[in-house]
Amino acid sequence: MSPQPPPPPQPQAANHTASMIDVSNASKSFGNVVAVSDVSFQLNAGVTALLGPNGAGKSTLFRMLCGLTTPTAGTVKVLGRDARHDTPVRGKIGLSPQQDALFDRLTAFEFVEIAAKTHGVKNPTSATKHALTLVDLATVTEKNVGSFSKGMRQRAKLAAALVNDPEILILDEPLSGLDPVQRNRMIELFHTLGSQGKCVLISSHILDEVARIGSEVLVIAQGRLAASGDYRSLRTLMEDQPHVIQITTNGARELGAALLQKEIIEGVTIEDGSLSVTTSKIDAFGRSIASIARELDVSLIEVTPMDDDLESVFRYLIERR
Amino acid sequence: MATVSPIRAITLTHNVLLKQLITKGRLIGITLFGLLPILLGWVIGRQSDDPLEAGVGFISYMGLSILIPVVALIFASASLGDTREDGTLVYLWLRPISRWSVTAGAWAASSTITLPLTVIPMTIAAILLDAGNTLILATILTAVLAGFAYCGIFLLLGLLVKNPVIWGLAYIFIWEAIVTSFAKPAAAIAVSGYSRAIITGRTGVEFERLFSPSQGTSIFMLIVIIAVSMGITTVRLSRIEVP
Amino acid sequence: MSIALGLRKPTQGAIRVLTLEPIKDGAKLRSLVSYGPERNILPDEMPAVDFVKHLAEVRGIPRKEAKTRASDVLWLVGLGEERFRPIGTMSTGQRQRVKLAQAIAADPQLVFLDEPTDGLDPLARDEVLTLIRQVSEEYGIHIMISSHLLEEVEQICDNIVVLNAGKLVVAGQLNQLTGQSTGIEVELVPIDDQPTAIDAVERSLRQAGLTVTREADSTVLRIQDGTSETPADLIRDAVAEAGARLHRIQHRRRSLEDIILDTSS
Amino acid sequence: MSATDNARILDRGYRQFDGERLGTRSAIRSTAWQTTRSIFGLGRKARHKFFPMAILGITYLIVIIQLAAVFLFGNETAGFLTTNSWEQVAPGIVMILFAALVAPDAIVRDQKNGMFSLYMSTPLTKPTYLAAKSFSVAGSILLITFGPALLYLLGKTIKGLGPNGVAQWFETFGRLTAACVLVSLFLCAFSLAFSCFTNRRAIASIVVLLAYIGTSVPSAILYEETNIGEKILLVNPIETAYEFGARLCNSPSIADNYGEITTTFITLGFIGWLLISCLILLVTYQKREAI
Repeated sequence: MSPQPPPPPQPQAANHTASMIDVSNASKSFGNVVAVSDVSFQLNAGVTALLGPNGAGKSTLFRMLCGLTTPTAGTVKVLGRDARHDTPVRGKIGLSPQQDALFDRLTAFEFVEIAAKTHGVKNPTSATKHALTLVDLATVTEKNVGSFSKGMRQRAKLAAALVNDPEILILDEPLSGLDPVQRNRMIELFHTLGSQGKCVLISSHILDEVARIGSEVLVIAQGRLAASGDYRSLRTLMEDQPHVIQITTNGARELGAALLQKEIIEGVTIEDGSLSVTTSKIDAFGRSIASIARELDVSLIEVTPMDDDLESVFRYLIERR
Repeated sequence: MATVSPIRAITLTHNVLLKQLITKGRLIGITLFGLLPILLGWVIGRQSDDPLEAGVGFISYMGLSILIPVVALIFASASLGDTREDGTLVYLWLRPISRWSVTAGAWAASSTITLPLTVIPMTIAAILLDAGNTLILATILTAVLAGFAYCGIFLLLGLLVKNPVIWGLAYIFIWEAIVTSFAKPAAAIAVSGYSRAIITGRTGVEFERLFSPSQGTSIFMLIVIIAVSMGITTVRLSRIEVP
Repeated sequence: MSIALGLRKPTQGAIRVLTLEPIKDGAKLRSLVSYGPERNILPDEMPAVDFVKHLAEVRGIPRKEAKTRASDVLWLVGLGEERFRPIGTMSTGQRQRVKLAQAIAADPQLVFLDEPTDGLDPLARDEVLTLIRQVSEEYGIHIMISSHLLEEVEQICDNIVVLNAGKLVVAGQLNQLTGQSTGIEVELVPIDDQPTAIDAVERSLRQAGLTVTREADSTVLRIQDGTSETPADLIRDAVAEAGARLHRIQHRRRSLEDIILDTSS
Repeated sequence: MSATDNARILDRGYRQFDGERLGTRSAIRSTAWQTTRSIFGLGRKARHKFFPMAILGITYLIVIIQLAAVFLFGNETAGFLTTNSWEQVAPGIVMILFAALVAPDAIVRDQKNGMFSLYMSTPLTKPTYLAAKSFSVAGSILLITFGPALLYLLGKTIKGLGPNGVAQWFETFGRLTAACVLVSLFLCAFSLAFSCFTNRRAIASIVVLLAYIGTSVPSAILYEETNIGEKILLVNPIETAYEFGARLCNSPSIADNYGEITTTFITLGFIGWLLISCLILLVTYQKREAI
């Protein structure tokens, strides 16, 4: 089941001023445990996904961005300023933290409203209503947040992060605990926010969703930045990983032999009628597969690239280390 | 981008933290705890021949040195301490509001809940002692001042250590109760020393004590203690590792 | 799950688990069934092997047998070397394996796992999912998992029950409910030397009588199924004709997500 | 001679268990043993062992020193070994302190580390779970009540100061055992009941002690100050139970004001508090979600 392709990546806002998020050589260690070491990247408007195994330093990086903790080396700038000491810029950041704790004795409305008021939002009540409808909590505004399920708490956190219409949105696993319908709605929401010129940074473990959210990724492993950019171009950069393609056809043997003979592919395995080929010349393969099949009068029922998806890119980046 | 005015920030922090502090368990427990001084006040009132002297002694030992500090400890150490422990501090910290208004809001919330739960039972006890109005007024004044001061100290304690209740109890029952009775400089920073000085000053009942400042200095020192502990809390808040 | 375990009485209707009535003979049922709790909360200071042995004993396995089974099961879930370590020192992935180990130590006929991959990163999740699949296939233990992730369910489950706000949406065998082809997707790659290749392919497919849809300047052509019996050859010839670079031909199968989105809208 | 004919590859895979499954009884035994291990910190870091072990150690140390004194320096120092046996059970305050440490460790930890919902998914039910926990807690308390008394009894018997005649000896021994078991069960129920309101161990111990102070101080004051009469003393659970033990061993009352209360009222007070504790425990756990 391949995800329907994500929208084309936002054109990088070509403003010369400092990018919305600017991290240069940031490191963070707790005692002698290095959580983040020498990470540098710049982000502008649009949606970017931050990926990495557990304990790779994602949450620490997020906390540094919001100024919740200071980097031991390097600098972290949000909208050109340091969120830890610059009071006004904290009004432009919307954070949905990873931990599950909320003000349990407040109702959903009160919880989001307090976020609106402490952000100095003009009319907090309507902003709160709007935020709660965005996250599909309009029907339970008067219920105590403490009695909410994991998914509802997650949406309450999102509403609180959105209520002040921030320019920077930092969401730590925002979709965990949500059901498929809500997840789709949230993904659309992130798209619109990204296209409205906000800088949205999302961490997630569910790669199928990340691929739908956007194709811009930052991959962190053992505290270091492993890769950044569009994950499809990352895949093409990995020449040392040949592409694996599965072909369902009625002439597996003939097609395999022809492709081998024409040196388009390096390896082939045939399993009950379906052909699995490995090739590092993906361009040549793409151009010639149809014509070769036509010559042999062999029909191509399905041609499926097996390791082009985000999960394979992620696996190659993490496991290769 | 609007930054929120300090007064508004203080009231908002106060409202949120107050709601979080009021739990059924704490309320029932502490109101029951408050009945004890009332019962003892009534007993002493009936029994003792010089109620004023016995009353001042009882109010300063039972009320000012046990009831108020313990209740203040439970609420003030939890107001910011709990938000750091469970991770909700970020919802007050990552806001365009100044740090000191968060401290002031937390201090106000702790006082709003601590004072009624301590001053009221102590005033009733003072009345039951029927040793005249001076004692009742003195009790109210000192209880309120002591309440504010203890809330300040334990608010700071909540952000300094991992389990503030244990350290707070050590402060109340070891530092204030024992150490101050033989080390003069220790008494200089113990709230109970000043609150005792104020109540004895106002009621004219004298206790032979190591350290007896005048009423004026005592009130001034309590205010200094409040200001200093809120100042350190604010610095601590801006330097803290927010979960 | 708590109703199936006999921990909560259904307000109406009846339930049978392994032919037993959960409320009436709860104790007997719960010695044949076991449970992996949702959140990752486990006794941190307890060594993993003691934790698994103790729960096996409580589920009715004699002491000596429980001791050997605990070690065997921890080896099987890949925690052989770490089995003496306290659970608190383990990663989220390892803790999920310990939960799985305690669930199968008492040789249950049925295991309930509540969100077994919650909080795991993609690699750890795949390992746990393959482990769960292995447990049900090779060890002959029926497993019921609850999950929000449809891709995960489609990856390892045979049957599904979909609930929405407490009501049943759909239930049945996965391969019957999903998999019907709902059209073919042809993805091409833009190439400089043949800029018009993709349009050419689209045109020739339309001429061949296939209904083709394509979003604005997208490189994916969606072809409705069932119009003609050999769309594959038409596609192949169109692509070869235009000299376009083929990336993917895939039958769009009706996925679990399509079912849920259809039924809930 | 082919070496391969005795070569075999053994299947190390998963083994079914087709032996006979033990019932709830073995589940209770295993849970009780596991709880006792955790109470005395076996299999856990040393700092968990400190408090319960300290109190046990001190109590037994005092007993051994006294007995050694009697054996070394002859009978004159045996004055304290009075004929009746209830006197030598550890004083009430030590017992409630020990119970306030042991009970929270047994049930409060299960709430925080997920074990409670795991236990509920086994053949154990809420009542059998609480029974298993009570066996462990009562057993530990028995260590501190029955142990010292038994040592004293043996010491007296060897020195010839014990009850004369085998029949009397067994009667004293029987009464002592019954009293210690009942008082330990009482303490177990009381401390468990007051430690199931919170999921933090330190707070639970404080609540148990406050429950003791909250009942004993007012009842003592009201007895002194007003003329309600001696029955108000029954409001104090620990001294009532302690007095009940004394009455069972028909040894002198623990204090003269308790002496004024008739045995029937003492028994009623004992049973009343026992029922209250069990009620609190069962109702709180009944409301608790299993998963």
